[in-house]
Amino acid sequence: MANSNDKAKGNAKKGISRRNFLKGAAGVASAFAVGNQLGIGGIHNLARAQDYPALGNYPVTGDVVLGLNFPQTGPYSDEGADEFRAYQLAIKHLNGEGDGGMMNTMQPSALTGEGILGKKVTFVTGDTETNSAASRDSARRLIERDKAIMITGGSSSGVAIAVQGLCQEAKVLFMAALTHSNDTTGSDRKRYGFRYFFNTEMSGRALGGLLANEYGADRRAYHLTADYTWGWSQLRSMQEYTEQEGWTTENNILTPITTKDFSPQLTQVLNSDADTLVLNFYGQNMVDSLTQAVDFGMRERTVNGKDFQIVVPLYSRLMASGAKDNIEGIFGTMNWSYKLQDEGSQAFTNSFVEEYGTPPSQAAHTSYVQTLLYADACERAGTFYPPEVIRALEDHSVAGVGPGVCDYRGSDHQAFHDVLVVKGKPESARDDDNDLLEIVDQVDKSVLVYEDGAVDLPDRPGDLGPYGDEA
Amino acid sequence: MALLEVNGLNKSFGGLQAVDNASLTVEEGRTHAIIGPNGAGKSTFLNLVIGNLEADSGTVLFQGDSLLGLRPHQVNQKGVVRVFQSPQIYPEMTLLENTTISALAKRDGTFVMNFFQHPRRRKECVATAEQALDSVNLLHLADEEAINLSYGDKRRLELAICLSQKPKLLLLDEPTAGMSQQETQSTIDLLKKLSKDEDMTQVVIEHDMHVVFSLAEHLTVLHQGGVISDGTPEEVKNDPKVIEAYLGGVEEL
Amino acid sequence: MKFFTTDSDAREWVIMIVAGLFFLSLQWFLPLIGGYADLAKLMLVFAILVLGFDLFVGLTGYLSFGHAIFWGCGAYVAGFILANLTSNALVAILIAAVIVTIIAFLVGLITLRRQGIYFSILTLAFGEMFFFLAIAPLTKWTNGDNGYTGAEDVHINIFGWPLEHGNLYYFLVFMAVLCLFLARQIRRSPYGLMLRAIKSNETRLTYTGIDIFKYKVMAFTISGCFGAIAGALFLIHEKFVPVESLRWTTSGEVVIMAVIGGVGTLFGPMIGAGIVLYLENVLSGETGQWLLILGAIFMSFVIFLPGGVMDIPRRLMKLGRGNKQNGQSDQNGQGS
Amino acid sequence: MTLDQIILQLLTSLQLGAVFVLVALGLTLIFGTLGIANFAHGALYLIGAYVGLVISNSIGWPWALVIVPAILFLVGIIFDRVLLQFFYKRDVTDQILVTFGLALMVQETMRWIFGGTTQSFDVPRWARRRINLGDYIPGAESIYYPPSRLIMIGVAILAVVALFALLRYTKFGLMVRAGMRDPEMVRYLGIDSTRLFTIVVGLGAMFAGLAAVINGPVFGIDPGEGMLRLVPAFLVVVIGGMGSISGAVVAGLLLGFATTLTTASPFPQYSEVIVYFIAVVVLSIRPRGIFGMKGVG
Repeated sequence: MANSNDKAKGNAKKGISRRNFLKGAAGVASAFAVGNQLGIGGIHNLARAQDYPALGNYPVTGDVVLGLNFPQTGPYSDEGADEFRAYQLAIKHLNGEGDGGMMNTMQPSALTGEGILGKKVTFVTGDTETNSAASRDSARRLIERDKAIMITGGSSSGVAIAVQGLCQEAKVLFMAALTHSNDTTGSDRKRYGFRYFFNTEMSGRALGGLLANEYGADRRAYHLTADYTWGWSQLRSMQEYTEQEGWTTENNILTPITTKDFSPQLTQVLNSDADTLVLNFYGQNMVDSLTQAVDFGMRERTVNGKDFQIVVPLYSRLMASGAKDNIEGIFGTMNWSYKLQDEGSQAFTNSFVEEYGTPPSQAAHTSYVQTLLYADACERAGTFYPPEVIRALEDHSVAGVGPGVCDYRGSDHQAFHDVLVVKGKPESARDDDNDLLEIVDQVDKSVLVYEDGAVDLPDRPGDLGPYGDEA
Repeated sequence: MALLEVNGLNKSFGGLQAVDNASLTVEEGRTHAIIGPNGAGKSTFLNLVIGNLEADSGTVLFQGDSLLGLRPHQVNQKGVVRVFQSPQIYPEMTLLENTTISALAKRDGTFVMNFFQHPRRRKECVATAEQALDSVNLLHLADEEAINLSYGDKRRLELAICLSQKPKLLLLDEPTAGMSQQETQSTIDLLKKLSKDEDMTQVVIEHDMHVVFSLAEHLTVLHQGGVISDGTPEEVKNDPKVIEAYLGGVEEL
Repeated sequence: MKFFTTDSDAREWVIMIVAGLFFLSLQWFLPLIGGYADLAKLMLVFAILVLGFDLFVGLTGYLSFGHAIFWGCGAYVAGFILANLTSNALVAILIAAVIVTIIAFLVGLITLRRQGIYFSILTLAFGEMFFFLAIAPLTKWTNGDNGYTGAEDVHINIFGWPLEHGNLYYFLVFMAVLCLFLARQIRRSPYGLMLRAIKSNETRLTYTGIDIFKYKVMAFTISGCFGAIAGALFLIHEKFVPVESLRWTTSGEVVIMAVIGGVGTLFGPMIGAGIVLYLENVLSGETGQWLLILGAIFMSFVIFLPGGVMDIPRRLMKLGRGNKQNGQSDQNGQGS
Repeated sequence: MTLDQIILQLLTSLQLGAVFVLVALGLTLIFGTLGIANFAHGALYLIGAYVGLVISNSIGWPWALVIVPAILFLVGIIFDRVLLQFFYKRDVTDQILVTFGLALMVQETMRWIFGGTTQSFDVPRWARRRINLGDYIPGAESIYYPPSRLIMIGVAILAVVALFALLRYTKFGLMVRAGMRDPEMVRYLGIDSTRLFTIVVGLGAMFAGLAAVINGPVFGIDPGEGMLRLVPAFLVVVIGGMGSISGAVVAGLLLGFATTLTTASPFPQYSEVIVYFIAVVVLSIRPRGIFGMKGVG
């Protein structure tokens, strides 16, 4: 573990020093190139016979710069570090180094292993600090100063939505990494934003039936919900899909996301007739609430003759490891796991383990896939011109990046693919530090697809906005 | 005519009766000294008059209006201006600014939102401020920062700050404390001059008997919060109660 | 104080022109040192906020830890106006200023009853109250943790003149100069003189017949108005309001900016805003420890150079002249 | 409501109050004696928590409970000698700024060393064993309550009692109380005020460390925790009346109960706001706080 960390740090340093070099060069170049947009770069592009006008950071002169905007400090910095590993791996593979990973399994694929459209891929990094203001500032810097043609990363919906809006305005593509809120491809969807990760609606659909099977159809659920849009939508879908199976909702408590001590909320649960607790929390909120719920003896509780149960709609490795052995036997959903046996997942996992000595998280997987999908779209479009790349991504289906086929829906930019229902492993049954969850079910895509617009906030229907090349 | 009339003033802190049924009358144009040993209640008395402390009972009339219940800035606006024992000036500002503030306060009242007029253009206020500086012989330093002044000059500056308000009644808390012999004498001369030229009423609280007898036309002696003697300097000097209170302290004079 | 003695409008105009040119040059200057043009816009917006902060804190000496309230509320209100009422930026700024000024007045009425430490803590508490209101109970309007995105698609303009890119930059320069002009006018007015007197010696001023409470509340309110204008401009620039705008971190950032620039100098804090934002946006790309570096810089200023950046020329001159400065009321730091 | 439910509500309120009070104790002690609003109190808490983390995860949490307050006492003394003493006579604003700056630096240093993610304490098995209070309380049936939280309440009570005893029955306490009432008096009494102040800062830091070790097993620790704890602690101190120990206790309990009741109300999302709301209301009515003495500030 320590070993791999060092390795990652070494890589990070390499990345930064390269960027410093780039920056110096860019600084000099821009000093001379002010007002010279149609100079050398323009001629170069004319030579390539592409007649698209300049838009955002198009045309690309020199190397292709990807803007990696992930949390380097703050509570999600571990997830950010894993994303960063995946991005570096993806860029390596795109440039034809390493074993190629998923580039060998992706179907169809226009990737060549010679960068993107024959240009070498490089990157610059920014720190989101898991703070929407900071993430916008750093994205702006990646776009304006470092001329990134695409921005990717993030580990929360707040950041994704904030950066996505900025990217729409700047006409630079945003390939979101970890964001689970419906809003990212719902009310706040953007033409320039794409999400591979699943969302609360899909979590609800995946969990509902299974919970009824496992725990029976006559449960009384008490919900604790993070009081922001992600929490609300998670609550809504959990309520809808468990009630569909016959559960009743005892009560719900909205909890400010700044809460650390959940004892007042848990006291309410203990003082109620509920026999199931649903924790609609993300990140540290989930770790705290679950740990404290277990401390309050909820696992040993019986209500009306039923064993008390806890459900965590969304799992991530960070959350699972933070909550330690308290996750034992608790159901939740995940977008992907390194234990998946399909060809694409295996190719990626092997190549990641080879590089870093530790299996990738779902955050790493999403980051990797998003980078490859963007590169592939550019190749298929034959240009970096953003509107064309967007059109290439919209309604595109691809296999071999995970289980089954993944469809990028054109009308809301949400990717649909199989997702997983997982269960926390007891400490004794774990193989190693990363082996926290076992896959219970791989839920088929067909169950998860919802009607476009069904998850938008009632008073705020989503609108993708313009491509940017409209007359 | 009586400018300030205090009647039956009381103030206690916990069990301690700091001011005990004190009364005095200050005639217009006169220099009136309040003396008494340490802890006699002089400062408390002053604080009650000026509105810094709330009296338990009694009346304080200034030109026939009650001062009790008014806050310090309101008392000041009536024309009762206090000079502190340790000099209260605006150290980071120039001398002229120091005195101009008072002149403006006198002219504009407790609160004015005047954003767009350079103070310099308030010519009459600046004139008053300069005049006040001149009267304490500090005009030549008008553009200096007050923090750079000597202790004696700081006290004189404070006096100038008060004078630029054209006070009706000047309350001086030990105006010469901490001063050199020479500075003390010039302050005495200055106060005398103000009293004579401007016919300014002054109430002086003082320890230094030399100062008291140089300045005062009327004396009130406080002891344990109460007035034990009141009259001209000569009368007070010979009052046995005073001698007793000071344990012979006066005789040394 | 030079300003007192040299009552020259011409000099004010020269300063305004120089400041304006300086602000204008940021867009060319910043890219040369690793920044980018849009960073200049952010600097101008923050400069106005910190200017407002300094107008209160620098003049009265009361340390406010709640200026995020005005900034955040200004941004939210401007957002609501632009999303629902009009796309005219001036109207949004005006309404935001009016509403936030009222908020500032009410907050001032309560917090300014106490002095020193109490005031700082009370403003901190008020700020956190607004933050926690925005992040949970008022999520319906503020969009909580996701940040306010309602005005994203609005084509903001001033009577049809689109307020984007270059136009926005020139408008921000204009606003920054205007605010600086107003702030300097206020400082050298009789009113400003009273505020400086509050900082210098509250007791004396009280016994000079001034109701200092009213002056303080008024100054706080004006300061809030500046903050609201800055907040509204932030929204116009970003078309987004992060909920952290209301948090103490923002208030703390403002304090740091002002201290580094030089509290009480009005122009200094504007420079301080630029310095901090430069570190935050450029240094953060180089090292994850940029906040530690910022903290160290801030501490050094507090301990060794309380006059801030604006005090450096004076200190250098003092060094140059040896210790001969006694009696010279050289006030490069405090006065200009 | 059944007896079980009422007891659980009470315990939860008490425990929330205990967290508020423990952090506020050191703050109000330093304020009362030195007149300094120590914005670095959260930083002291942070140092205590991380030292506690290292000790808990190597030799065990009970050791941390003993060692951390001792270490923090030393940290407090160093903090006072190296930095704070030079600001005794400085302007209030400077005191706030320098402690605020220190808070920022400590927070970032901790982030540098330990990373930004939340770290959890290893807690001994007995502290995690779930116990049924129903077995001990007559009339109650089953109240499962985490021992770690019982310890919070217990330690908070002990700390308050100990501090009261120290202030009331020792010579040192007499001097501190004299200093709280009137800083001038200390000088008149011929007490070496510098040494007194240094020890008080050490004590304040000690309480911060104690709070951190007690909170650690339940909340874990991340670099943002310091400031997160500081702001409500300040509220407790000002609501109670600056420098008043009993005020802090009353205010802490008030906020604890308010939070619990709000969570049980139809408006649970106000559970964090309520604390600030109470502060504003109390201070609007009584600017000096509940137990505030006239003449202080």
